[in-house]
Amino acid sequence: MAEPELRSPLAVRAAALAISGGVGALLIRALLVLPKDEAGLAPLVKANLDASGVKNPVTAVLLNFRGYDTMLEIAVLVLATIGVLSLTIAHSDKWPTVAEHAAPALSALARFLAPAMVLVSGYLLWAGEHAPGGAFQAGSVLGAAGILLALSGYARPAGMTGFALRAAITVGFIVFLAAAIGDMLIEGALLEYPADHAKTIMLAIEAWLTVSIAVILASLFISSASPVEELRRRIRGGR
Amino acid sequence: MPLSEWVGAQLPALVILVPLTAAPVAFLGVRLGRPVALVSALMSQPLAIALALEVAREGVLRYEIGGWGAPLGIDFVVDGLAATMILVTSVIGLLITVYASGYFTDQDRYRFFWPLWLFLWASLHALFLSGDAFNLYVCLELVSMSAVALVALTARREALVAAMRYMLAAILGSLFYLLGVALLYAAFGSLDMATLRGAIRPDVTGQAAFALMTVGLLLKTALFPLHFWLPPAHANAPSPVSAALSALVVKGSFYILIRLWIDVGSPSVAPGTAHLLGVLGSVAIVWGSIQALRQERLKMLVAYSTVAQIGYLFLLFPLVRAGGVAAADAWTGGVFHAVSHALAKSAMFLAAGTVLARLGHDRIEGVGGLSRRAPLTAMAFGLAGVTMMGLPPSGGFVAKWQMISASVLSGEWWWAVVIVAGGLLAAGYVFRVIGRFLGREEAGDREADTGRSPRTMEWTALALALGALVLGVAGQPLLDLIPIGAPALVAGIGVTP
Amino acid sequence: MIPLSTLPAWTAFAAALVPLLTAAGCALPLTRGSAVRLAPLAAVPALAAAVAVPDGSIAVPWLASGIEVGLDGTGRAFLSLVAVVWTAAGLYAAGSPIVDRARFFGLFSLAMAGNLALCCTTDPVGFYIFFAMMALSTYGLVVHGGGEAKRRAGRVYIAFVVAGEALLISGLFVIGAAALGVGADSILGPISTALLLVAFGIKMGTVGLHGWLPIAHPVAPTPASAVLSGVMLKAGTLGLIRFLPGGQAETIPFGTIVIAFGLASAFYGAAVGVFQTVPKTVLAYSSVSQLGLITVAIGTGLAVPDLWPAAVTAATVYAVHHGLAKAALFLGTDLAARSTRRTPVLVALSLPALALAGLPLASGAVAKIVLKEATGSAPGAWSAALEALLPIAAVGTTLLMARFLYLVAMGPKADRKSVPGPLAVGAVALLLIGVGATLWIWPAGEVRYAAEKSLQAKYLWAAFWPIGSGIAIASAVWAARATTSRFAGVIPSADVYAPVFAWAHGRLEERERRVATPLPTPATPILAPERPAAAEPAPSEPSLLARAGLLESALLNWPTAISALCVLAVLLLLLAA
Amino acid sequence: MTQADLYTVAGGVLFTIGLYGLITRPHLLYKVLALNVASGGVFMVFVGVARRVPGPAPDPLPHAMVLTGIVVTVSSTAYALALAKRIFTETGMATLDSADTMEGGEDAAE
Amino acid sequence: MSWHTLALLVAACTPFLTAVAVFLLGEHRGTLRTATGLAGAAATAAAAVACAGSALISAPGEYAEVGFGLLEIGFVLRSDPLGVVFAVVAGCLWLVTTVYATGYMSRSSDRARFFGFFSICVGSAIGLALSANLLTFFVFYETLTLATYPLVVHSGTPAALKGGRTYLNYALPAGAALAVGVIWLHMIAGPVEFVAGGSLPSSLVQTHAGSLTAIFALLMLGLGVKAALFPLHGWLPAAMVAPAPVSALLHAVAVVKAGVFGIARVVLEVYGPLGRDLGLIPLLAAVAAFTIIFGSVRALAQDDFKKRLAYSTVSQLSYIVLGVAIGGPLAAAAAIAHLAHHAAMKITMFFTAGAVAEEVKVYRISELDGLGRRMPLTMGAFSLAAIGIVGVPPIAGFATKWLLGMGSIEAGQAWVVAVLGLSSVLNAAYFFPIIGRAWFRGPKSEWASEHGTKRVEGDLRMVAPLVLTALVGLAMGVLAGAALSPASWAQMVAFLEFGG
Repeated sequence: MAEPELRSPLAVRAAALAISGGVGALLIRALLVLPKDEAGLAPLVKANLDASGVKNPVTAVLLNFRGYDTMLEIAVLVLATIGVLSLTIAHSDKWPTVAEHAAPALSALARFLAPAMVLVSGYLLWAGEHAPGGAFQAGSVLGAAGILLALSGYARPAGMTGFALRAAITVGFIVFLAAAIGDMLIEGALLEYPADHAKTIMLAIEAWLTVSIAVILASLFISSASPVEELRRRIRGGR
Repeated sequence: MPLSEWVGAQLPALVILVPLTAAPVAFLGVRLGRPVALVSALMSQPLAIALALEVAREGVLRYEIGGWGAPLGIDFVVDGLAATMILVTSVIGLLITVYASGYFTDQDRYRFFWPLWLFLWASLHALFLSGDAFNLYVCLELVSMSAVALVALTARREALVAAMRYMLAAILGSLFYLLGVALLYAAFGSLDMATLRGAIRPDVTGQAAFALMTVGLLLKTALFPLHFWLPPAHANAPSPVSAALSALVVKGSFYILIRLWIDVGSPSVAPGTAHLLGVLGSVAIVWGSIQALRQERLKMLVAYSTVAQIGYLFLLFPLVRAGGVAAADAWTGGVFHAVSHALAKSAMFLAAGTVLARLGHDRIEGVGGLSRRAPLTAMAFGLAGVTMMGLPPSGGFVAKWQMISASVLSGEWWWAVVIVAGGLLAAGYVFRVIGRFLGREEAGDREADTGRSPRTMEWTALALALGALVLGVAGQPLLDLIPIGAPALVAGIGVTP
Repeated sequence: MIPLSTLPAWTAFAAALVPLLTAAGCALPLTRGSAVRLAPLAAVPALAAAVAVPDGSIAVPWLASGIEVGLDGTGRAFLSLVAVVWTAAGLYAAGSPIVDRARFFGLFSLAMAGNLALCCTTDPVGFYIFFAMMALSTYGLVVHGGGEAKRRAGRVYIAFVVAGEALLISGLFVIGAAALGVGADSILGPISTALLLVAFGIKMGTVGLHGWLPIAHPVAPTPASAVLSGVMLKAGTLGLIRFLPGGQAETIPFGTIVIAFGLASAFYGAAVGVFQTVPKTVLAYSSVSQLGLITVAIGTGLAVPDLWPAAVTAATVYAVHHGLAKAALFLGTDLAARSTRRTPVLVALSLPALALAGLPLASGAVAKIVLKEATGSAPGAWSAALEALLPIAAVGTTLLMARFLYLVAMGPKADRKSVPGPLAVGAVALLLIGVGATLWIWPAGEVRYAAEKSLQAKYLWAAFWPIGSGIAIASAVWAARATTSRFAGVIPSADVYAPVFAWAHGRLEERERRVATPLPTPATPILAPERPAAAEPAPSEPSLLARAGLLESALLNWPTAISALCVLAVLLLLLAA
Repeated sequence: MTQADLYTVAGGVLFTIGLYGLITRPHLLYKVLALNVASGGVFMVFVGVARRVPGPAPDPLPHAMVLTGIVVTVSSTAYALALAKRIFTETGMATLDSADTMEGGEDAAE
Repeated sequence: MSWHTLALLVAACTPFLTAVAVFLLGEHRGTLRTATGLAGAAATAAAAVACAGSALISAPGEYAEVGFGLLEIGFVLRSDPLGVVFAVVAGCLWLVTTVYATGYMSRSSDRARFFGFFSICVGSAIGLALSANLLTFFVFYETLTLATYPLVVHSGTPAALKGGRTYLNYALPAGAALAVGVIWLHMIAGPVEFVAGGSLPSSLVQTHAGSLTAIFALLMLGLGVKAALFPLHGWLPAAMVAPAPVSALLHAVAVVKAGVFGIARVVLEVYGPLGRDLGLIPLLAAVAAFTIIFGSVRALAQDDFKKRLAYSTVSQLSYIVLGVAIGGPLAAAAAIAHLAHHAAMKITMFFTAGAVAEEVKVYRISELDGLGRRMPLTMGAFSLAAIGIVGVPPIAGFATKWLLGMGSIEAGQAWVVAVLGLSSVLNAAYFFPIIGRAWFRGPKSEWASEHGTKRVEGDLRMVAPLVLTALVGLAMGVLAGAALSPASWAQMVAFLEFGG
């Protein structure tokens, strides 16, 4: 089997350098003359921060002022997951094996680390209200825990291809959507949180998003993975 | 609050939410995909019509998401253009949905089609309604992501590689766009298009922002010479997907482009660019048509036809610069072209899909005499071809009428020459196929025919083609809708060229 | 004495159209038998109308492009002549062994209707309609029976007819337009006159335009030849009388030319005719010659506008005389050929033959006097010239007739099976009576005056000496027949036209042969199969499309594509700056 | 040159590097990575933009946008990698030349 | 809705509805389909006649109209006296042709497709006849272009496809030229209505002389292809691969007449006196005159029956163009009358060609010998029509020629008379040999040995229509002067065009 060339011929590289360099030069030239005194929307965010229900301005923007962006962003994530699943398990209906055997040292480590990661994740979720953090960060850590368990052979996701998986993937998005629609019914506009319950609603959304993001990230990894043993064999055997 | 009034007030949100809610539901329930999609499609229809009527009655609508209002929050902006695009998307979407429900024989294997398709639909609606430059980026990503996933759905190797090509191009295009958004925000401090319209200045940053966003969107719109990803992707996708891609998806990025150029940035930003785009559009018309002429596969031919037809859209840019009536004509003509092309092109791809379903291949050589066996499909292809050629009675003709008017009025008659030549070239490739359809069956053609063409497939293609024709004689309501809320530049009154 | 009734003007026209009924009858299977039997008598109503319907005309605006029908003196004379000759020919045909009778009598009736009706119309459109109807249906009569010779003759005939019709309609446009009060242009008037002269000249066989006459007459079935020569040629005369702007000063320049052509025809016809070897060809040339004399009369009327009425009378009278006599001669030719006892026929035929030469007591003498009355006032030297030349023309006529009678007498022995019946004999007899009697009972004053005059000694002598001289010369030629017979046939039957016709026939027949090469018929032919053309040039190009394809695959190449993107980005950034 | 400029210029450079890699590297994995580098560049520009506001606190809006952008990039990267993997499984190669996309023809309707 | 507008709607819409019904009924429900086709054609013919009645009793400027807005111009139908001439001709002959085609196509495949597109073609012809403005006209004009294609290539053979391609190669660029001309004209003059006597304001001559000339050239280029003006005529002989009913109704009446009718509309009712002021008309007249002669000369050289007829059509169409271009009321009347006259005669001839091809498989003139005895009605009808075209009275062609000749003198263009004369001679030269062969020669072709010379006409459904049209052609000539005859009607129209 012919491996593809990893690099292009010199002429191509030279030409690519020239033209991408051209783009870069012009780009940098524009970046260097950015207006210095443009305050942007920061003052506006600051002025409305209290009304948003959270103290962290970034979270306020993400979940309240521009919550719609975030809702669509989650849609992208769900969508990518569906796409990946359509390329992987849709045609075989079962997960690939990540690790055939539980590696003793690794699974011990995983057993130790995983609860800690769950804890960290919970903290990140909570901290997002007033400091950097939030659902994505929390979900990433949680998802990493899942991947670790899979790589160590401790947990096998083989059975989880059905409704439970799909529900876990979409639950965050669905909650978000439900909140958005609920707001429409109650307050009259999409994602217009009732002033008193804004924080609660956002926290609820974030919590469910954390679950979904974790499951999504883990399944994105696992669904395309090759068995660890095979990789190991290939590395030993060289190319 | 009575329901009807509530619905009236929430229309912009509802047209997005219906498919957006349907998408995860279709994903959750394995067998729910098809019924949910059909229900969603049928609901989108009245909503889109109501929205268009609302715009026709009330003028431009703004909807403040989260109650914040731009520029802090994100607004939906529904003007004539947006309402038109929503209307077209919902009509074509409905027919594609019906078609797809007959097209995928192995519903289980292609069960992910439905959520992906509903996401695509929702994201198109979101894109057309968005009034925020960054939100448009997210919408673009949603559109691209779902489109790519749909292209790769069959997991045939050609489809996979085409999807990869498409994916890389789409991400790159989005990055260029996003870079432009960053500069825009840095320079003018807002992401809301209406606010930006007031703040825009033709300084270095502003112009660089426009240039970068334009490049990204050109790549996503596949304007010559950036069309490299389009023919393989559109031709190797399942046919309902091809139809959606060619009819709607490329229009999405084009839509942002004209919003940016004509709505936000007046042509005082980078005047030379307008002519460059016009020239590239002209080349696309000729080049795409020539390539279509030499294709051996039906879907490839149709895909190259898209490359050509996209070129027409870009003649809009130089033509609106003339101002006055010419600009108004160019604006409505360009948009009308997008609309009628959407209808006709989806009809063509759906017809090609029926051919594929029957014959198991789409080699033009092998479709001899198909008009005997699948007359509705041949008819659909032919009628759609009328719009491609820009002949009356078809929406394509009305669009060309407006664009030629604009070019004559503005004194830049050479665009008219291109438009006319493009129509003739289109006739070349359309009749190449029709001639085969009407011609003799080669030995074995009949045997290869499985005869499988459900009525849902044949009639939906025909309905779309007929829709494109109806636009040609009864398109006036749409012609009246399109300019509502159009920028003063093209409103046609009181502006001197 | 005339009119005998107060019938409206259109009745004559309606009567003239009666043969259309028999024509239609011959076409329809059910009525075919009776129509064939009735066709010979179809002209009788018209004859009755000629006698009974008073002068006058009426517009029929709904018919064709609006026509006018009715009778005047001239029309009545021609209508009578036409009706009599057609009846005689019809009766003769009924008594002749003609093949395919339904078709023959159908076409015969159609031509008859045209010929009769054109006498009853007084406007250009009406005249043209029936003139064309007559001329075109006669084609069918000329070629009736089929065969190569007839086809060739028919071809010549139709070519002259078509050319004549085209010229005629062109001339008539001007007249029609003038009637509407438009285009009364000074230049168009003379052009129109010239066109009419040429168009009718073709019909009348004026020298130079006469090529079809000696070709078509001999091949046609005899009754058809009789009407052709007897009355159809006279349609040209009637046309000239009707549509030339007679009596107006503008015609003067045409006068002498027409007289000259008339005279030339008179002599040329005689001179060429005597060399012919077929009796009917001789008669055809005689017609050329005789109609030349009528042309002289017309020319005189043109040259001296005041004389126009007299010229018209002369032309009319002469036309009647010649029509009856010539028809009798044609029918007689056939009668003689079919008769087992030829002498009585020859004797009978010598009456019209000599009548043509101006024999006293017969129509010819009267006609010639009327003619002389008119030509006597010809302008300048023409008067004297005509005075001298007309008797010489009569000598020529006599010679021609002698030649004719000689050829008839020498003709091949008759076939017993086709002995003429009473109908045929009666038809000839009818015409002979006409030749003898018509001009004596002619009601018009001038004719009666001339008829009386013809019995004066001076005129008897003037009539006799050319005949006598002619007979003498003929006798001399006969006496020296050992020498002179070598000259028979040295001039071919179409004289100067012969090589032209031969060439044209050759070309056409050659083309026909080429075209008719049979080709295989394809399985589902819609069009005839293509003639095998030269092989298509083999496609030798890496075609433009293929080259476009190569370029496109370069564009689709990833590094190229992204580079193009970068270049575009650079361009846009630079354009923006 | 301020600190903000340093970020933005570095972002520009990263974007350029990504562009270069995208052109020159045939392997799909590299192409996806190149795009990741380029998006990193874009995010750097955002971060630089966020820093330019007067006062100690950066503008939260670009930060929020970067976060959204990251999620989007993660999504598309994940999908692109899955696609590349699948291409490799189907063709044994992971380049854009793995199949002739202009030919082919069957699709889901068989 | 008054009966005036109702008639207008029925006339324009019925063919399209018929087409839809025929397509839907499909290949296998033959009887019902035929009945539908006949009913549609009959309704259309009746409605067209009703439109004519409406035009007759309406005062000028108050003709019935129906339409809706489109592109600030409107999609408007109107029954004016000029338009109804063509509408009635197309509508009535469609009915006849439908009967004929039922016979002709009885053994053919793809009949639903055939009759469907046929109906669309007729509908387009009637629609463009009744169009009230240039936009509407153009819409129908192009519809006609497109709907004709499937009929030209109907048999699907390579030869048919080639013919179809040739057709498109001419028709589509022509459509493009027409489109540009129409749009450009609208830019200059606003919505262009058809108004008797011309709708362009004379002030335009001063301001836009150059543009108007260029537009006129574009319009003539566009219309000239269908009108088969030299050198744009090449498609017509090539299109003879189509089945006979198509050649008969479309390539002798509907399609080609659409071109000449358009020229008439443009010259008489758009440009009006401007055409003369700008010096455009004489050039058009010259081209038409040349085409008349050229077509005839080319016809002489054809042995293929239908191709000879096609070249004859090329020649005859230019009579109409010439009549329009002469620029006088009588000549214009001739042109308008010839729309109907030529239609009746030429359709007969194409019917004959088709009947002969179907019955005895004869496609060449050199194989026609003696056919008069075998198919006397058919060949009789043909002969009547042929001598009519030649201009022999009292058949319809003569009525045209007479008006045209006088009209040319009236307009001071007497040179046209020479063209007419020469053309008549040439017409005779290519038609008379056909008559001569059919009636005055003995049979020599294969059919004679197969069937003998026994009289066996073809299918009655084919013979009856062609006899009928031949008689109509005769009647049009014999009764040309009668009220409501095409010639009289045409004079009435011309009277309106030239304001008395």
